Amino acid sequence: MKILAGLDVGHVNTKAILMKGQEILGYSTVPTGYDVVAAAQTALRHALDTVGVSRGGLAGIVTTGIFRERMKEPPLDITRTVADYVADAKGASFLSRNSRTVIDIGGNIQKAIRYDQNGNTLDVIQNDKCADGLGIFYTTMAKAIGISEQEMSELALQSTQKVSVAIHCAASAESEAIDLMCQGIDIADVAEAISRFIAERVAAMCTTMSLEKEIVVAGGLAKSKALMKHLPSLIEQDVSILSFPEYVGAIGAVMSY
Amino acid sequence: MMKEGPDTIIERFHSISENPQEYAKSRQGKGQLLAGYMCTHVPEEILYAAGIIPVRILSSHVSQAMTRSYMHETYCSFSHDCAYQGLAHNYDFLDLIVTSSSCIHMGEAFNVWVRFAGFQEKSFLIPYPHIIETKPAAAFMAASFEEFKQFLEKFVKKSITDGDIERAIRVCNQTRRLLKRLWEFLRSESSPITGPEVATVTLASQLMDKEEYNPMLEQLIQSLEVEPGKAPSGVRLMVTGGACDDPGIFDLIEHLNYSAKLIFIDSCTATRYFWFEVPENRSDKLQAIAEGYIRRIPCPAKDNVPGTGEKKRFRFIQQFIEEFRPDGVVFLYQRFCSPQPMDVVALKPILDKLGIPSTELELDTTVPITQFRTQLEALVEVIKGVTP
Amino acid sequence: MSGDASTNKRLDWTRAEVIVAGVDIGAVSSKAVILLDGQPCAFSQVTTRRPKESSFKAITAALAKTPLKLEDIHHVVATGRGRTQVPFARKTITEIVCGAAGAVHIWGPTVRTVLDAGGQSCKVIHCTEKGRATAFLWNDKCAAGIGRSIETFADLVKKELTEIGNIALQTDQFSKLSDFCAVYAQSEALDLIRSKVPLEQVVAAYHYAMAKRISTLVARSGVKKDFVIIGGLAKNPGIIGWVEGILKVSRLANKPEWDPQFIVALGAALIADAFYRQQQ
Amino acid sequence: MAYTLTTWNDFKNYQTTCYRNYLYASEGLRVMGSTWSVLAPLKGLGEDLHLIGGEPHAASTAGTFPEESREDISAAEVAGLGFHSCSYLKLFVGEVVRDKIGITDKTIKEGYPRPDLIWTTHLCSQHSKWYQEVSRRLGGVPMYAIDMIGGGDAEKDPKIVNYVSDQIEEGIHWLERVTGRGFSDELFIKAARNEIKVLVLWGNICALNRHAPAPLDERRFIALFPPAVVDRTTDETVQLYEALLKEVRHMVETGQSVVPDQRFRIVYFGIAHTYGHPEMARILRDAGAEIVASVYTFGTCGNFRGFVGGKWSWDPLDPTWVDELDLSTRRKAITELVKIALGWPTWQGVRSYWALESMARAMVAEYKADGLLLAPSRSCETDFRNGYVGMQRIFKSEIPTVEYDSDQVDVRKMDLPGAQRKTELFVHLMEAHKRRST
Repeated sequence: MKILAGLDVGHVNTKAILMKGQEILGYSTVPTGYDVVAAAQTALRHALDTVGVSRGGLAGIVTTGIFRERMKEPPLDITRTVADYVADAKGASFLSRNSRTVIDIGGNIQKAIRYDQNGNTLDVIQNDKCADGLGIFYTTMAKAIGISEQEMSELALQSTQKVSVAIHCAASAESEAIDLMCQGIDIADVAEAISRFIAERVAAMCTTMSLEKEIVVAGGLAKSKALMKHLPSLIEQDVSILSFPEYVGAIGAVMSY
Repeated sequence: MMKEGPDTIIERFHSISENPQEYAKSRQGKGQLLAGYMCTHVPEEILYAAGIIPVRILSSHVSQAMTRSYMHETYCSFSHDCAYQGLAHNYDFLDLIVTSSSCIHMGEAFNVWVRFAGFQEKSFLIPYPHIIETKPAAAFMAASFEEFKQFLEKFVKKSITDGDIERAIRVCNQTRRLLKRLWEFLRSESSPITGPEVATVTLASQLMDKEEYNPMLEQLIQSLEVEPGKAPSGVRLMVTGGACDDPGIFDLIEHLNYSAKLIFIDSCTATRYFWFEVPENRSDKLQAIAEGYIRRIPCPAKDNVPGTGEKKRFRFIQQFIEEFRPDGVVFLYQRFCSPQPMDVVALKPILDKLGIPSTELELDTTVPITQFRTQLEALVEVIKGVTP
Repeated sequence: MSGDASTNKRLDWTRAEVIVAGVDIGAVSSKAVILLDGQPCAFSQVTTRRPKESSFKAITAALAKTPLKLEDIHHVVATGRGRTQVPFARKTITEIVCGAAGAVHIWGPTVRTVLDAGGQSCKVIHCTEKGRATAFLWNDKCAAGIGRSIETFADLVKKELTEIGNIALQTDQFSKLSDFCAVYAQSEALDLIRSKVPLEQVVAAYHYAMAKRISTLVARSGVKKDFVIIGGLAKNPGIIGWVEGILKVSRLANKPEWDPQFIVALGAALIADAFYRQQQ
Repeated sequence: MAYTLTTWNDFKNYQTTCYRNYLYASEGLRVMGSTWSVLAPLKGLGEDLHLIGGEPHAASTAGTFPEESREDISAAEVAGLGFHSCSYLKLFVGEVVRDKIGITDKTIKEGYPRPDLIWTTHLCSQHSKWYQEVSRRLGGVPMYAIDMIGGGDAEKDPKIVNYVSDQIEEGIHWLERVTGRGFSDELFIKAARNEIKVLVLWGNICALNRHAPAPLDERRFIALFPPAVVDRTTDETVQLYEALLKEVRHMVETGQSVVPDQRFRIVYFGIAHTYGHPEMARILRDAGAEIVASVYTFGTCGNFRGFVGGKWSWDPLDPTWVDELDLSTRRKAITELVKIALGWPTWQGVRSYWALESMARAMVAEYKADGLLLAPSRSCETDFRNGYVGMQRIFKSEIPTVEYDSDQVDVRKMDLPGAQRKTELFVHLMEAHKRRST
C-alpha cells in the first residue's frame, strides 16, 4: 500500500503527516515563519525521519492550509492542493466516523464545518475579521504572563474569581488582561478570562450555523482544557476533541489524495 | 417614627438599580403591567396613563459574545448588551417592549428582541423624528403618540382619558423637578451627596414605579437639606457623552489618587433623561408631551437646528459649564457610537477656548479600569499642574 | 533584556543628601531609576509578571548595582500601569506627567511634544519648558497593543525584535496594509507572504502601517516642536523613521547614554526628588 | 460573446459634467448635500444649480483616486473625526480639510469650492452631522436637513408622508430666504416629474436582469446609476435612461449579456461591490458566478412595486404612469416626490429588519438566485450593515449564504484576504449545493 503525505501550512504552524491507507505512520509540526516552503520541507523531513522513510518512498503529497498554493513551487513536487475546509471535513470525518461538524480553532482563523457521512463539506462558517488571530493571541498571552500554553491552561482551571476581558478583539483583550494584572488580579483568574474570551468568540461564530451531531473540535487550541471547559455550555452541545486535533487538516489532505 | 438618613434611602435606590428585574417582578406580582423601553424618547407619560410602568432596559455588564452572531460587531456595546438582555431571556416577564425610532444601534437592539427573543407579538415602535427642531416635528410626534395611545388602549382594553394623561404628566414632571433639585446639590462646593450617588438615584428613576419613586426621592432631598455638606473637593469633573449605566466608572472618578468630584453628567442615562418638563393643563395633552420632549437636551443622534449647522446640545453644555464650574471634562462614550465623536470633534475646540482640559474614555462591554484610572489621574495632574 | 541593570560609578552615595527612586511598572516590563542628589546613579529593567513582585525585582536589581539598601532611599515615586501595586512607593504619579518631566530633563526645555510609544499603549503628551504636562491624548481602543503586535509579528516571521526595525528600512517599495488595526495588518501581512512578497517588503509594509496609525494619533493632538519619542518603540528604527517621515517632523535624536525606555522612570525619580526636597 | 453597451460614454460624461460644473461654474449656485434627498425643490430656484452629493462623490473619488482617498480619510481622522465614523463622510470631509477636490475626469482642483448652501437629509445617526461638520469648517454654510424617518412601508403611511412633505414645504421657503431667489413652481414640477421618471426607469432596467442570461452585471449597474444619483432632475437624465432601457430590452430579446457565461446567479446585499476589488471579482468570474441583483444598485435610486399585501415585490412600475401623475400643484408634486423617495428599497431597509428580510426573500426568488452574498459595510451603520448578520442566520439553511465584512471606501477596514477566502468558500458552497440538487 502506498505512503502519502499531507501538509497543512498554516499561518502559525506547518503540520506534516504520513499515512499508509488508514494508518498514521508519523507526523511533525514546525513554525511556519516567513519561508513557508522551507518550513514545509522541514516538517516533511522530520516526519519522514521519525518513520524512516525516504522522500522517494512517498507516492504523493497533498497540501492544504492558507499557504497551500505556495507549495506548488519546487522542490516539493506536490500532487495537489485542497481548500482548508474541505481537508478539515475529510480529516475530522476520518478521525471520528460519526462526526458531522468540526469546529477548528487555528492560530489565525476559526471555522465550523458541517459535512455528510463521507466528509463532504455541506456548510461552513468562518470568523469575521475582528476575531482574527485568537490562537496567536493565546500564545502571546502565555508569553506575556511568562508561562507555557499548557501551564496557562492548567492555571486557568485553578481560577476562583470571575473576571472578564473585552469580547471584541485579541488586541484589546490582551491590553485588558494586562490591565487586570496591573490591578493585582490573580493570574489564574486572568488566564481563565482569556480562555473564556476565546471560547465565547468561537461559540458566537458557531451559533450562526446549525451544528449537526456529533460535533468534534480540532486545531491547536483544542488542546486547551481551560478553553474546552467552556465550549460545550456556550454552544449548548456536547463536543469531543479529536485525537490529533492540530493534524486534522493534514490528515484530510491525505484523504483528498 | 425616626426619619431615615440619606444613606439608608440612597442604599435602597442603589439595590433597586442593582437588581432591576427583581424590583420589576415584585411589581408584576401585584398585578402591575410592565413595559420595557430602549430609548428615552419613549413618552413614559402615555404608558403611565395606560396603567403600565415603563422599565428602561439597561446593560447586564456581563461579558457576552453571543450577540455577535445577531448584531454586527460595530454596533456599540451598550446596544449589544441590551440585545443580550433579550436573548438571555432576562426580561421574558415583560408584558411589552417599546422603543421610539432612536439611534440605529439601539434600534438594532430592539430588532433583536422582536426578531430573535420572542417579542414579535408584544412590541411597539413609535415613529419619532430624527430632527426634533423643525416646526412639522411637533405635529408628527403628536400624531404618532396618538397611534401609540390607540395601540395601548387595545392592549389594556380600556380607553385612556385626557385625565389619565394629565395625571401621568404630573407624575413624570414631579420626578423631573425632584431630580433637578437633587442635581442642584452638586453645584455647591460642599454637596451633602456625591455625583455617583446622584447618578445611581437617577438610574433608579428609569427603573422604578414613579409613584413610589417620587416620595422616596422627596424624602431623600429633605434629609439632604439638613445634612452638613461633605468636604469641598479638589478638582471638579464633568462627564459628557453617551449612555453609561456602569456606576463603577463614576465611583472611579471619586476614588482616584487625588481628591476629585463628579459634578455633572450629560448623558441619556443621567441629565438628558429628565432635564425638561412637559407643559401641564394643556387642552391637547399629546401635543403638550411633544412640546416637552422637544425641549430636551437633544440626543446627539437627533440634534440639528434647521437652517444652520448649529447643535442645540452645545448651548446646554455651555450653560452647565457656567452653572456647575467643572475644572475638567471627561468625554465618555461608547466605542462605535457614531453621533458622539461627531460632537466631540466640535466640542473640544470650545473647551480648549475656555481653557478646560479634557480626556476621552471609550466605553466597551468591559471597562479597562487601570487605563481609565490613569487617564483620569493624568487629567487631574494636568489640572493641578503637577511638575518636578 | 530582562533583568539588566547598570550604574554610574562616579557618584559617592555616602555624601549624597537626597537619595530617591522612580519605578515605572509598565505593561511589558518594569524599570527603576535611582538618583543621588538629582544625579542618575543606577538603572534596571525587568520583564513584568505580577506587578508587585516585578516592582521589587526592578528596585532590587538597581540597588544591587549600588551599596544601597531599600531603606536608604528617601523617597520613591511609582508610575506606569501597575503603579498602584508598588508597596514601597511613597507616591504614585501617572506616566503622562512623568514622561513629560523625564523628556524635558533629558532633551531640555525646548521639548513641547512627547510621543510615548510603549508595548500596550501610545500616548501623546504636550508640555511646557518646565516639563509640566498640559494636555495628552491616549490611543483609542483600536490602536491598543501596537508595540506588542510588532513582537508578535517578529515571531511570526521568525526575526529578532532588534533586527526587524532595520529590515523595515531596507525598502520603500511596498503595498499598504491596513493602518487601522494591528490584527488586520497582521492578517494582510500574512497574505503578502502567501503571494510571495520579499520579506523586507512585508516587514516594511507592516512597520509603515503601525507608524501611520501612531502618526495619526500624534497629528490628531498636534505636533509642536521640539518633538521626542520615548518608550520601547523609540528603539525601533523602522517605526521612528516612518513616524518622522509621515509627520514630516524630525524628532530630537535619542541620547546614546539614555535608553528611551527609562525616561518615564527617570521622570518619576525627578518628581520623587522634588517631593522630598519640599518636605525638608 | 460579451455584449458592449453603446450608451456607456454618455453616462460617464453626464456625471463628469455635473462635477465640473460644481467645480468651475462662474454663475449659479453651488449646492452640497446628500443626493439621497429629493432634489427637484432645488431646481425651483433655477436650472443653474450645481450639485455635489456626499455619498456619490465620495464613492466616485474612491474609485478614481484610491491613494488620494486614503489620504482624505486619514486627514479627516487627524482632524478629529471618529475612527469608526462613516468612511464616505471621512473621505468627503477629508477633501474639505485638505482644501482640494478630485472628480471623475481624473482632475484634482486645489481649493475646495465653498457651497452656497447645504440641502440634505437625516436618517442614520450621523447622516446630517457630517454636513454640520462641513458647515462648521467652512465657517457656517446655511444648511437644511430633511428628516426622512424611513423604514418599512413608510411611503404608505400618510402621517410620515405629510411630515416629510411639510418639512420640504418649509424647506422651499428657507431656500427662498437664504438665496434671495424666487421659487418657480413650474420649474420645480418639471424637475419633479423628471426625478420620478428617472427612478422608475432605473427600476425597469434592473427588473430586466430577471431574465437568463441577465443582461447586466453589478459592475455595469455601479457604472450606470451615477447620473440618477448625482442629478436626476434634468431632461437629459430622462433621455439617458430611456435610451438605456431600450438597449437593455433589445439585449434581452436577443439573449445577449455583458457577461454571457452565468453558471451561478448571485443576489448581493452590501455597498462595497466585489468589483471594487479585482482579486475577488476574478474568483467569481472564473466560476461563472455573477451578481445579477443587488439592493444597493437597484434600490438607492430606483423604485419598484414595493410592499403589496405585506410582501415585497421587485416588479417595476410602468413609466407611462409617471407621465399621468397629477403634479399640478406644489403640494401635489412634493407629496408624490416624498412617496417615491420614501419608497426607495435602501431606505425601506433602514431600521426595518422585516422590510430588509422581505426584500431579500423576494429578490432571491424573483431573480432565481443560486446564492446570497451579504457584505455588511463596517462603516455604514444603516441599511448596509444592520440586519445582515441576522439575515445570515435566517437564509443560511435555505440557500448558500456567505457574509463577509467590507467597507464602502475605507480599504483599511475591508478584510480583503478574509473576503477572498469567503468568496472562494461561497463558490464552493454554490457548487456543492448544485451537485446535491441535481
